[in-house]
Amino acid sequence: MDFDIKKIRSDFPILSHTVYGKPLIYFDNAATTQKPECVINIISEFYKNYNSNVHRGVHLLSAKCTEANENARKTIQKFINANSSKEIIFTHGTTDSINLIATSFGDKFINKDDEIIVSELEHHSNIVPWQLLCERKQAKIKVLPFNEKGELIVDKLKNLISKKTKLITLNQVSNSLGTINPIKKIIEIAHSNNIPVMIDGAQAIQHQKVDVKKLDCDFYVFSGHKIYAPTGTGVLYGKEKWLEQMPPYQGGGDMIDVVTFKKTTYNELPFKFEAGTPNYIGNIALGKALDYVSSIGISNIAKHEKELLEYGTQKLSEIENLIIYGNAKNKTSVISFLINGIHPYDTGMVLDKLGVAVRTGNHCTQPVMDHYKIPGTVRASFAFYNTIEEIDVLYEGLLKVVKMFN
Amino acid sequence: MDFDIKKIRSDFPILSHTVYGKPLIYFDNAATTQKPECVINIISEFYKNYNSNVHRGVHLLSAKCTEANENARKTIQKFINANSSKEIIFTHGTTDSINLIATSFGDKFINKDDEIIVSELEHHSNIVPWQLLCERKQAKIKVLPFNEKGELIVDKLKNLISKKTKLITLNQVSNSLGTINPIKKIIEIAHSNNIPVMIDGAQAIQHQKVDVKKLDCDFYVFSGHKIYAPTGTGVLYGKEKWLEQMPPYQGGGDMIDVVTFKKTTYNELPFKFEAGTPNYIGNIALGKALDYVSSIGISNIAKHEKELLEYGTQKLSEIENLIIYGNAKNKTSVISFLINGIHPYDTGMVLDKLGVAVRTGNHCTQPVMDHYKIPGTVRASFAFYNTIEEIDVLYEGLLKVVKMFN
Amino acid sequence: MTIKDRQQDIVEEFEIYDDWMDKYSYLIELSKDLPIINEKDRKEENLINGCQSKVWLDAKFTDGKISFSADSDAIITKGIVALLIRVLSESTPQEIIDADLHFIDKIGLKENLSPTRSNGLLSMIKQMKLYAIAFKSKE
Amino acid sequence: MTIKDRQQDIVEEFEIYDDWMDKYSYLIELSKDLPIINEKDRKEENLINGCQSKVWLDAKFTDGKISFSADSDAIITKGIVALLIRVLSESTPQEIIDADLHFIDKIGLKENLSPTRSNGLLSMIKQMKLYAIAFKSKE
Ligand SMILES: Cc1ncc(COP(=O)(O)O)c(C=O)c1O
Ligand SMILES: Cc1ncc(COP(=O)(O)O)c(C=O)c1O
Repeated sequence: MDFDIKKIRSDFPILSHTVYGKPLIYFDNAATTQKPECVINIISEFYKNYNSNVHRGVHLLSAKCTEANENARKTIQKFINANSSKEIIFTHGTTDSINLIATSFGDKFINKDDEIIVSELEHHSNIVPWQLLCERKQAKIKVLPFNEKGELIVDKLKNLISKKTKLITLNQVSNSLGTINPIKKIIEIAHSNNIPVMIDGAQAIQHQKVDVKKLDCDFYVFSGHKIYAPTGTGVLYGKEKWLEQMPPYQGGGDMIDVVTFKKTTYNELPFKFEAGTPNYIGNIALGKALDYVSSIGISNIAKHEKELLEYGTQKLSEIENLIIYGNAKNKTSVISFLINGIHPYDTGMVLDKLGVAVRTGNHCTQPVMDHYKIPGTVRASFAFYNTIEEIDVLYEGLLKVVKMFN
Repeated sequence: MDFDIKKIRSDFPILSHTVYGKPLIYFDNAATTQKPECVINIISEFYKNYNSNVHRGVHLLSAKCTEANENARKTIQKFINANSSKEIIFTHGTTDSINLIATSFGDKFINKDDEIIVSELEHHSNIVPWQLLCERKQAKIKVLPFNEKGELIVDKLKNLISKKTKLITLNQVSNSLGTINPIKKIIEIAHSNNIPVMIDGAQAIQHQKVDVKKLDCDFYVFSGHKIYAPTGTGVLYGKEKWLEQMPPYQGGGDMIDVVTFKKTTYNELPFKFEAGTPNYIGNIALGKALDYVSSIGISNIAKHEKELLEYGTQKLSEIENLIIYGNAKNKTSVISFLINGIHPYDTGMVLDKLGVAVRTGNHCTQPVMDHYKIPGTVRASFAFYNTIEEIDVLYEGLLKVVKMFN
Repeated sequence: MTIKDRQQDIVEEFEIYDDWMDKYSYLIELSKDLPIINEKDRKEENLINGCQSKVWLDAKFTDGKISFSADSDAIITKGIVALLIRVLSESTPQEIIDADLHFIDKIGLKENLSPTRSNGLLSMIKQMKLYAIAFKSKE
Repeated sequence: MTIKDRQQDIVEEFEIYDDWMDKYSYLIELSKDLPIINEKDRKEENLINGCQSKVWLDAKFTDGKISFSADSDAIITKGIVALLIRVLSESTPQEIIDADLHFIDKIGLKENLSPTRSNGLLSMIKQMKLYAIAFKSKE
């Protein structure tokens, strides 16, 4: 398939908008992505035509929504090549997924003095749940560090692993630096030590083909809103053997089999982990978003984003005193940078007025900022609907910033 | 304001649809409600014009979404008359809210041998989280029973309360019977014994004015999707004095202040309890739904629904051998019934073919069904957009059911 | 008669009804022909618990053929159970394993076999095939 | 000069700029006039931690009037801090308590005071008013 950027951009209604009278240039894709019209439309369509609570309904609309919700589960299963749709749990986002695992897997398998290895590159959402767990269980977190380029020092893993290591958890792609971590290798090392691995795929799934069977990861989680789907949706993939052993996380409707005040038994997978009315309209739209991504082709997406990354990196490097944080060999289309002496907030405020939306701050990765001893960065993160010309506008804007503040 | 049912029905696109060639009669409102066009539209509008991740963003779109999200919080605050918007936590639904309280309040305040009083009328979502908590903490659940009419026997509360009672939790309205519980009285009794009270308002908030200050409840929770808002949204109201003392529930982005691998400190209320990217588009649409309800007027809604309940009760009572479960003096517009000898599934399947959507089964309240020694009921639940004529169709359909199966 | 023939028979029987009401009424009739499971066989292991209705199913293996008996608390479910048993009972394990049950679709009752209705019927078919596999291994 | 007069002055100064670039450039100029907080006063209690930028603020009470000193790590924030201090410093506690800071809105920098930008400025104004209340109670 040909990659027709004009056609693609026209799929996203927001991209033709202006801010302050200037064309919107949306470079905050790592925070959240924009939605194609087909995703926006399916939400309206379902509310206008079929909306009804799922599961156990005898009437037609309920059956329609249930079926669409379960079809979305199958779409996700295929998208990540899971063995069974039982292994796909609908959650409300990456953070929700990780908390589920930390609580449920944690309560079952983590005990006093046990150790969990977390990478230094993690988002707070993959740090704090483990800290809360470790506090409850008096377990310990060990940190796998990264080098100056922003690459994990995998050689150190062997020294961190001990008999007490019960889980390794890390992201496939760092949200603040863009580093693509060698998770296949890490999973192999972990498994050769009988240690399960959880992968935070929040910044990976939208940029490259993910095959959980090939990766052989034990858990894989991601957010819908970062892969062109609505807010309030998310996925937890877990190997059946783990999910079967894990106790329920939340209690409520749909996750139970029999309830009496004396004794309650739980439903089978995946429902055991889905308490309460699910965000079924969101889930259905998530399925649609993945279909959309598949229709563009994830390798086409990766190819275009690689061009954006290369062009952007080269262009921004031309600016004097601009330092790019994160120079890993394997990177997604994220450029985190600082212009010497200029506060990220000042840069961001000026770019905003020029129509360029970037994120500034620590990007929920304080340990990464602490590593570089900086308070934050300016982060431009590209999606496949961005263009070379937009990067030129960013470049011109940064020249303006330099002139204003130096 | 005049209650113009034609105008109101035209606000809800789905209501003009047909199923199997027959006009849709949607009597499954206790499971989920339909959405007015203004709610459906605001979702599209935000995705098409403003979508951007909230909080900490320096750019215009992020500011817009943050502002709209926080305005929705204020709308909710006003809607239930809370003291401060700090007391309004966005969750993903009633079940999520209750699990948050059970875990966070439970971990802090419930210890071995402590007791929690739960009513016999509860939805599984207000039973199972407490069972899970009690298992963790070796605490006990005591059950406040109801009488044959489906009314709580409040007199028994005194005997259930002990020095060990740490919380009373019950719904304001029963989803399977429609009973409106005397929560104000129960809260008074509880408070005179220094016991906090959690109210599950999932079936109340859409039917009557709720004033948490007047009620003086300690917690109040509800789901967006049951009050004309999108799926995946919910609210937890808690008195500031409790929320301040409670530890965080989920860990992640936005709920933290400072994160290091050594020590993490938490953000202030309400953010302490909102980990990860919130369902901000859903929250914004929830605000819109409450505005819509306010524009109709909750007392107008209550009045029309009372008419539907009275007419429906009278009409259905005309059917021989039809037994209505739940005959409390104070009821919302829910009629749960069985026709002697006919299985609810058979009744539901036939009604479905006639275009009438009802729910059949135990309605996630197995203890209520056990009380009556029945496997389930047929439940018709009315919203303010339903009509007397629709009830007539239900009545005719039930006569057909009787003829077919007897 | 093969499983295929029996399905064909049923399809023809239903052809005269084009109204769902008549179909349901006929199903109610058929429910009376169901070989009802013995009281003593209504045990926990033979119960298939759909959320909406329950199905009890038992299987006996005699002379190389399987015969089923069953019951359900809901009549529409029971009628479909009766049809399924009429089609599959008195067949060899291999015939049951190979059976492609297209008749449900053809007579317009497909929705009753949708996992979304949760009436125990899908689990019941699975259970019938499992019995067949089990008995085959004993042959 | 009253607080009102000082706000009026600022509004007039900004009137000549209708372009946000010029306004920002002027803010950058103004940031240089900020009465900078003493090194020894840059302590934890004087730090206002917006997510995006930090503000340090100190207040002294002499002869019935409050004088503020401050700093920020971001220059745009610092420029606005300088304006706020120019308006409020050297006033009595009561004047500060009563002050209605409409000028920010009038000069078109309102968005910088939105809670959504999280730059510490809103908390700073709150802090200035709290100082005023505290000093008033000591009068
Ligand atoms: C009284 C009551 N509580 C709790 C719930 C659970 O709500 P949700 O499924 O939206 O979490 C319901 C919904 O059926 C309910 O009726
Ligand atoms: C790597 C990574 N992990 C986790 C998260 C949290 O995702 P969410 O906020 O959607 O729960 C993010 C989002 O910023 C992320 O980039």
